[in-house]
Amino acid sequence: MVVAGGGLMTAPQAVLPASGDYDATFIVDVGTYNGPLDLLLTLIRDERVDIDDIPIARICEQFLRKMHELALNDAAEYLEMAARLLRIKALMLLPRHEGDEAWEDPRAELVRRLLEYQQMREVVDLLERRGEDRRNRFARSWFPTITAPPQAPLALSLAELLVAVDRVLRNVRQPGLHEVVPRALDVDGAIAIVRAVLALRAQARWRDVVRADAEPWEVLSALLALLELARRNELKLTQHQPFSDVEIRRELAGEAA
Amino acid sequence: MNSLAKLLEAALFASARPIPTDDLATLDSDASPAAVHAALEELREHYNVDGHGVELVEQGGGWQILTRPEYTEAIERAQLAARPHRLSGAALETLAIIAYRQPIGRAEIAEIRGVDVGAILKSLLERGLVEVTARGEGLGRPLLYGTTPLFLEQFALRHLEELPRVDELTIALRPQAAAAGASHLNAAEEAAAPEPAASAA
Amino acid sequence: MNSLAKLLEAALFASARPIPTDDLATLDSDASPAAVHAALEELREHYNVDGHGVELVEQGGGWQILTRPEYTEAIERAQLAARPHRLSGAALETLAIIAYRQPIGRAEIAEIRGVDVGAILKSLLERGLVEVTARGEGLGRPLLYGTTPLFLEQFALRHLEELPRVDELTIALRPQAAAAGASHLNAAEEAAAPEPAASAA
Repeated sequence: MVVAGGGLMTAPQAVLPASGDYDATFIVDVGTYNGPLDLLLTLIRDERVDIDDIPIARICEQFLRKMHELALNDAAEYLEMAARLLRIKALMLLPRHEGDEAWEDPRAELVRRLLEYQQMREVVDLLERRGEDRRNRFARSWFPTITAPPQAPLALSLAELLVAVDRVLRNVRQPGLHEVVPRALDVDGAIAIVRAVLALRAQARWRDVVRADAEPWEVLSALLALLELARRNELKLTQHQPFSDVEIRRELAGEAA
Repeated sequence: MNSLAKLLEAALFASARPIPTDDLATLDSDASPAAVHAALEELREHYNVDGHGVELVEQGGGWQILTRPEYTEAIERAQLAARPHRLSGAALETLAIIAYRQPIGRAEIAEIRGVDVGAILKSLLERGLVEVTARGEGLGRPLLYGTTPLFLEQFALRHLEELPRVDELTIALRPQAAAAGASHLNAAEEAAAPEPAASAA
Repeated sequence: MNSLAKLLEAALFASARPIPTDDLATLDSDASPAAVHAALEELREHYNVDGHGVELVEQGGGWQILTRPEYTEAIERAQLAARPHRLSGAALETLAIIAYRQPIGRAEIAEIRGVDVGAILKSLLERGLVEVTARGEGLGRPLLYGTTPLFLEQFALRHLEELPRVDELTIALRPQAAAAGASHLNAAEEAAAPEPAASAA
C-alpha cells in the first residue's frame, strides 16, 4: 500500500487549473502544497516508492524539479528541505563497510518526520469531512425571546487566585534570567585617544592607540574611532601589505577643516 | 410535512431575521405563492396541533419561529442556574495582577503577562470583577483598573487588606515594572523578550 | 411530545450553541437525568420520523438543533444565511496537530508541519478555534495552544476523544507497496549507482 491520497490535495479549489495560464503568485500564494513535507509525501506517493527505503536520489531530483516548476525557489522552507535531501543523498553515497553495525541510515530522521506528517494528514482528512458536514448545517441565528444571556455564577476559589499569583510571579522573574549587561562601546573615548596621539605626532601605529591587553570592546571602539576619523578626513589609514601594521597618519586637510 | 414546508422550516430556523413572504418564495423557484402560503400554514398547524415548544408567527414584516412564551421563564432561569463558570488561567492571572497591583493600566498588565489582555479585561469587566477606578497620568491618560465589591464577595473577603499578603508579588512586580517602565512597544508581543541592555543605556 | 420534550425543544431552538446535557437538566428541576435523555430521544425521533427541515444532533459538547444538509444550498442561494468559509489546508493541518498534541507551542507545530505557522495561529485564535492554554517552561516561556469548544462544534465532534487515537491511525505509508514495483530500489543499490535521470516524465 502506498500513501493515502490527501483529501485536501484533491479538493477542487486546491488543484491547479488544468490549463497553463496560472501565474506565479497563484502558485506561491495558494500553495498547491502545504509545505515541503507535503510536497515530498506527494512525490513519494506518486512515485509509488517505499517510505522505509526511499530512493533518495530520484526523489531529490523530483523535488528540485517541482520546486522549479512551482517557482518555489525563493521559499526558505523548500530550500531547506532541498538542502537536507542533497545532504542525505551525499551521505548515502559514502562507502560503508560490510556488516557495519554502527551505520545509521541517513534517511531515518526524514522518514520519522514524514510518518508523523502523514499521520497528521489522516486527521486532517477526518477534520475536513466532519467540518464540511457541519458547514452544511445551519445553527440558529435568531434569538427572539432571550436577549443578553445572564451570566452563570463563577466557580472561583481563593486558592485558585493564589495559584495564579504564583504563575504570574514565575513568569515575571523569567526576564531576569537573561539579564546580560553588554559592555557598551566607547567610540568617543577612543576618538579622544587617537586625537591625543596624533596631536603629539603626525604618524602612529595601531599599537599606539590600542593597548596590547585591550579587551574586545576597546579594540572595537578603537577600530570604529579610526574609521570615523578617516571618514572625517582627520587621518589616513594605510596598510602596506596584508596583516602588516596599520599606519595612521594625520591628515592635513582635516586639520585645516 | 411536505418538502416545501421542510425547506421553509430550515430557512426560518437559520435566518438571523424574520423573513418576508416574498423572500421565502425565492427559496424554491418552482413554488407558487399559493404553495408557499399553504406550506407556511402547514408548518404553523404542525407546531400547534402536534404540541411543540416553538410556534410560527408572522410579525415584524415577516415570518419567524419563536419559542412559546410559557417556556421563556424556565429558559431564562436555567441560564442563571447553569453550571458555574470557571475563569481561564489567563483571566485568573490577570485578575491576580489587578488585585495586587491596583490601580493598574492595561499596558502594564500586558507587560507583566507578556500578552495583550484586552479581551480578558473586557470579560472581567462584564463579569463585574474589575472596574475602572482611575485614570493614569501619562500619555493618553490610560484607564486604570481595580477590583470590585463583587470580587471581595466572591472570595468572602471583607476588604482588600484581607487578601493573603504576597509580599513577593508586590515586591517582585514593582521594581520589575519600574525598570521596564519605559513601557516598550512590544508589550503585546508574544514572548516576554528579555530586556537587552536596559541598564547599559 | 411530552412537556419536557417541548421545553427542551424551546431551549434548543433559542440557542445558537450546543447545550450540554447537564445544562438541559437544569431546565426542569423535577426531571431526572433519565427523563431528560428520554425526552431528547423523543425529540430526535420526532424530527426524523415526522419529516422536518431540522434535526437534533449531539456534538460540540452538547445538543444542538441544526438544519438538514439538503436545504443548505437553497438557503444560501436565497441569502438567508451564509456558510462559514472553508478552512485552508494549512489551517486544518495546524488544527489537527494542536488537537492531538495540546498544549503545544508554535515552534513545535512548525517543526511537524515543516513551515512557520505564525499567521495561521493568529487567524485560528481570531476564529476562536484555538486558545492559549498555558505557557511552556523553556526559554522565553512560549505560549502553548489548545483547542476550544467551538473547535468541537465546528468539526461536529462530541468530544476530543472522538478523534482516532494515534495508534489507530493507519500510517498508510508503512505497509510496503510490493505491487508498486519500485521496491527493488533498495538503499544499497542506490548507493552503488546514482539514479539515472529516470522518470523524467
